[in-house]
Amino acid sequence: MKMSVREAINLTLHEEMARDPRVVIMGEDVASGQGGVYGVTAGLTEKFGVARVIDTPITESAIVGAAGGAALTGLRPVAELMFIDFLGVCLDQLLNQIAKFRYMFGGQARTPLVIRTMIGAGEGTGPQHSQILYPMLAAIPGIKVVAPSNAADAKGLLAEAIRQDDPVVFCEHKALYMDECEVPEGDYVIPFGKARTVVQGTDITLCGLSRMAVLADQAAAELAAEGISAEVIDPRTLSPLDEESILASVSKTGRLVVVDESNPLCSMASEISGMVAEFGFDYLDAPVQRVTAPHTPVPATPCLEKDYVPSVADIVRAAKKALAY
Amino acid sequence: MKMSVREAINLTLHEEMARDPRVVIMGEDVASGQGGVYGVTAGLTEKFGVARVIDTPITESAIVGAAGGAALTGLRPVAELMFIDFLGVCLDQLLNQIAKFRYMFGGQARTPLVIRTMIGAGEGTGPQHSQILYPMLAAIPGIKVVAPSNAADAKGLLAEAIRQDDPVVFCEHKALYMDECEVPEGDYVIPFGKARTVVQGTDITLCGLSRMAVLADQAAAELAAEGISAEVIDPRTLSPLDEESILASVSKTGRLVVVDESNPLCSMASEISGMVAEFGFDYLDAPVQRVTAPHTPVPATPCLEKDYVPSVADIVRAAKKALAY
Amino acid sequence: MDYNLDELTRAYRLMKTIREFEERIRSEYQQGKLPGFIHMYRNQEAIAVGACLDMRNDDYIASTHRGHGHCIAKGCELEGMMLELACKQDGLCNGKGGSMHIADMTKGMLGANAIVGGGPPIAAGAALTAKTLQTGGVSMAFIGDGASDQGTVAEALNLAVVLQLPMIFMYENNFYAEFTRNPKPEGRIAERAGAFGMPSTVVDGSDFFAVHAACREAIERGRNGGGPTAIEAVSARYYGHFEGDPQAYRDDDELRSQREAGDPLPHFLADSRVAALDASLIAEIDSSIFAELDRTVEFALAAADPTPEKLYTDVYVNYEGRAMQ
Amino acid sequence: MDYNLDELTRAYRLMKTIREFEERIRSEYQQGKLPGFIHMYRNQEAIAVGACLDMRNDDYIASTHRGHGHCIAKGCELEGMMLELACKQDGLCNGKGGSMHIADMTKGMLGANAIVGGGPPIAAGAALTAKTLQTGGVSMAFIGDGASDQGTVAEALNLAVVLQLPMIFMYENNFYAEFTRNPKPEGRIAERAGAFGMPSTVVDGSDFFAVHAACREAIERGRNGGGPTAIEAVSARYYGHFEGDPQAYRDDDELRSQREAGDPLPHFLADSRVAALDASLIAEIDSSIFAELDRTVEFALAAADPTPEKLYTDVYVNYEGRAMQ
Ligand SMILES: Cc1ncc(C[n+]2csc(CCOP(=O)(O)OP(=O)(O)O)c2C)c(N)n1
Ligand SMILES: Cc1ncc(C[n+]2csc(CCOP(=O)(O)OP(=O)(O)O)c2C)c(N)n1
Ligand SMILES: [Mg+2]
Ligand SMILES: [Mg+2]
Repeated sequence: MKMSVREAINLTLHEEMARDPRVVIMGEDVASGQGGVYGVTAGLTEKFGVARVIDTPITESAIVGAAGGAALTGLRPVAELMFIDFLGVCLDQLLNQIAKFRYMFGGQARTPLVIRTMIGAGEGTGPQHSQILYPMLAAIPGIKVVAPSNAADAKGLLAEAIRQDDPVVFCEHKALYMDECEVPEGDYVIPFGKARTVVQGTDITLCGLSRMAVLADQAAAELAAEGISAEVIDPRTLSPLDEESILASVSKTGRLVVVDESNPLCSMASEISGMVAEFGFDYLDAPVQRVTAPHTPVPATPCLEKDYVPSVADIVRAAKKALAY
Repeated sequence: MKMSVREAINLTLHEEMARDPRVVIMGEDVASGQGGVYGVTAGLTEKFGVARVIDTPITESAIVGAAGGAALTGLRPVAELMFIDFLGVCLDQLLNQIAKFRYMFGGQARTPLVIRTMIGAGEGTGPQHSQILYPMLAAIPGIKVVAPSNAADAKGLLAEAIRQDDPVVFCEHKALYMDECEVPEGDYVIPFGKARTVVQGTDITLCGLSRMAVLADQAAAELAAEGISAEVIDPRTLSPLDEESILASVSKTGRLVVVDESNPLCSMASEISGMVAEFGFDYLDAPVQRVTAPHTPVPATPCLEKDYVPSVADIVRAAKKALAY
Repeated sequence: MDYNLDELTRAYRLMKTIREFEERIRSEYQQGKLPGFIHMYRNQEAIAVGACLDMRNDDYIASTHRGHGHCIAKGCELEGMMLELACKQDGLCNGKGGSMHIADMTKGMLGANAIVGGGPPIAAGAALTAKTLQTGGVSMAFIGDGASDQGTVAEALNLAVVLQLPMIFMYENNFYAEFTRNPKPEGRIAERAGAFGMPSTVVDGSDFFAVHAACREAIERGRNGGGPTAIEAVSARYYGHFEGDPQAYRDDDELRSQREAGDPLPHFLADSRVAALDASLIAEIDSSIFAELDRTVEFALAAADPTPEKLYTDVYVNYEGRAMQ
Repeated sequence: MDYNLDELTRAYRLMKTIREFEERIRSEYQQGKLPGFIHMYRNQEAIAVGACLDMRNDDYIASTHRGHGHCIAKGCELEGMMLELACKQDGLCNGKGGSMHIADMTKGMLGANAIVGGGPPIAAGAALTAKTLQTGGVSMAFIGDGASDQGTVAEALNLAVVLQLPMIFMYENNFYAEFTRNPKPEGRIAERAGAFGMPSTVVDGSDFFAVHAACREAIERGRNGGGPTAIEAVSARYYGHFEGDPQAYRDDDELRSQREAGDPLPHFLADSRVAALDASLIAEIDSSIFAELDRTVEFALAAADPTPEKLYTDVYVNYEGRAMQ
């Protein structure tokens, strides 16, 4: 069935809540509002009631921390952190509590918890509502990070995230919510740590994260028009990362462009670049190109914001640079 | 004069407070206590009074945020975040406020602010008091990150940090506090973005961050005993990073080991590795080796903690691997 | 309290300016001429104006996402504001802040804030500057009813009490946080703040005179070393959370009666103290406001966008590394 | 309230066990036989025991850095605790948590916490589990006077009120936060919590009966759907902040009188209700405690360390990537 990312997430929440009574939803405006600013949780209260779809105050530490405590004691919460930018006000509960429960308690704990959160620029909402920030989370041992780029992956990965016994941060790019594609019906689960090959190719690998996988796909089409065969890889989960698929692709193409909307330093682009430089050194015929946002905040003005976000043209340019090497 | 890192920091705080009446110190136990758990701020209250050496409640968001607000309006605060692990409870004020003031206010603001904080493992204090976490900060546009590895650098870099008009996080590795070396007397300022070449060498470059520069130095000595000439680079400031010096060294040696006590993913080790793989591709005769802590929390038990922290032996092993390539 | 003609004129002019500024940008926004999110302040005008009327340029305010009224009350020029809302180069923040991050350092306006609860720690820092440099200045944080729950607010309350800061916690209870009615009874917010150990009071936020009297007392207390004060001003939100929110969650009767009861302008004009403001004077003020708005809107919409290189400026005062080149 | 012999015996045994457990580990620590930081609970024993005496295994507690007393009161076995404090393989947390992160899921002990204020949101989540699954369980957060300022605590208070959670905020006011005397007057903490909209009370924390009566009421309120309660128990700290802190900042007279007045054991034994506990029974209990401590200390110190591969286990339930291999 064709549906949008927003619809796929909403559907999956319905299915997983129906499947397991321990799944609860919590967050700001998720229930009595209109299912959040983008309506992603719409209809859940009507179906499952306010005991399982819980409106919280605007206190992200309490939301995330309580979700952690609930997960530790038998629920399977899906908590919403409205924008990932709000990580700043609740990081401790993820970094020092939830991520570490299992390890520091010597394996006693399971923390089956999903934090759904919106990422990304493109809506003119400025420096505090447009960040990516998943590198901070991918860096944390004990956390898993997922970033689907289309509706089908959103469904399969969210179902897997909710059924996992580890804490997962599920990053929804807000500029993708309305993107539609065919989504498998019924029970559909995508295992973590398995990249998707969006396009097969032989000349260069384009590895795009989250929405950047969509742009990499467009860039591959442009390159194809010029006779260049680009392979496009969407890792889908950032931690765990499917290093094998990326390395296998680079072993074939010899060239890599990593496309990441986040700021450049200590990013997933750096991580993937460093990883390939270490484990795929012999495959490389040219330096890995990192295409990222610049080392600046996200400007509010749309005229600068469009330059801030990596573009198809940036990807094509980086690919050609690698190919010309 | 020979002094320890702790003494050098204490001395610099005295000097900078005497030099500029707008410099104030704030934090938990900095004043009426004994100058903090490690005595780093000892004696300041007696000298400068409680109006400029300010004990705060245990509320890191308020400490960091108030330091930010004070910096924005005319003071030059040096705030203490006791352990960098507590970043979790105050990240927003750094990430979304302080780091972005200047940019999002269109260049109107200056935020001359230093956050002093302790990093690192080795004291048996377990998962929530032993982290490195500077990659999260180095990733943030608008923040500078400094990590001295000895008393002389601590003095020169702290003086520079306090005199800068940008927000700086100053990372003090607690296992270095008692390390002594010669420290220049009088006004001594080290510019940011200038690495220090600890040892010159020709066969391989060892780039060590914070305390890992000390271990890299020791590894170089071990390698020298085997006839291997290792160059040791201590970047000293992580953002800005002196990429030129690292690249220049690799252009000479053709091989690089990056040593970083942080967890591996999206780390400074990844950043430097990715950077060299991109801009120093032609120099490299072997894959860049990253020596980091594993992707695990810091265990409390000293017997595992010692394996957690990269060791001299780990560095030597990585160097030999690169050399054998 | 007695009011002279100048005070009454200023109060009326400011409230009316806020009202018409907002109606005007609302209409421009609906026509798609302004980017991002905007949040209307209608029916809370008496709060901003009552709060700021006695303030000087070296008094500070930290605002919220709903900040236009605070800006105008604190003396920001309409032209700079309009340019900023249109995200133009010569806006108060060069278009990089937009509505949610608008700031004016020359007026002591330390920024709107898209992080709920982000402002109070910053305002506490500005109060610390005033106290330390003995300027006699005060600092005020505006805080929504929803924001009042945020941990940062509690921390700032406590810090202000402990350090006896010249600070005012100006709560704006408009009954809603986004789409969710705040469950707290009226007065609970003031009671909470009071329990931290500061004088606190509840006022009718649609009554300029009530707000102003409470703020005058609080500001004087602050200037005279008497420490912080909390004021809960109650006035229902008129429009939706942001422009475009149809408020389906609010029932028509509630809305109609709250809108009428909460309008500060008739409330003000009906007060016997305002007799001195005669109809012709009001007409004159009104027409000058409309003329100014016409001028600034036209000017702002025609003004230049930031040039592309501005994406990279003002991240730091200076940065000694490649990431900023 | 009436007490039967079993209750009195349990109360005495637990308080005495905490006292002697701590004296014993203190002496082992001073001999260098235990790693890390440890924080002594002496003179607060009546709080933990009064708080937990009526609790079941499906009631939860979230503890603090000063958590040994809470563990014992909640029913953790001394052997597992002692092994954990010695950081051994068979400790409650396999030695990975140590004193500051000790936890026992089977007993509803959700962890000591080295992040001040880290526990209350987690405890709120456990209360949410109890409420959602209708177990009749309650959840309690222990909170120091210093921790009471932390924003997370305010957020948890508010969440507990809004969701009417079966939760108890058990404040332990021992007058000090590290080396700094808490400036809050006695009772301020309870007043604050009360102002969030829950019943709150102040009790003498050295009086088991006072603490227990307040907690029994609070627990029953929670079990019966009556929502949260706050209790401020006051009892001065006996030893330094952590073992090794000489408390130079506390004057001898203050210390002597507080130590004597705050000892809960004579306080308990002098109560007429305790007459039933005769001297021989007490002697029997005491000697069994000493015997158990001798046994567990000997056992723990001789026990096996975690084997090296344990560094890498229990970060996740399962992880599908190289980072964990
Ligand atoms: C930390 C954080 N959490 C959530 C949001 C999303 N958000 C923006 S405004 C708002 C409601 C704020 O309500 P209130 O404080 O009452 O202010 P009002 O909008 O009524 O003026 C929310 C939840 C945010 N911007 N920041
Ligand atoms: C977030 C955070 N800030 C600071 C510290 C350092 N610290 C550890 S214990 C402590 C004092 C806590 O005082 P209180 O809550 O009164 O508990 P007590 O030690 O008296 O039991 C401090 C500041 C910490 N561990 N976590
Ligand atoms: Mg509101
Ligand atoms: Mg205390």
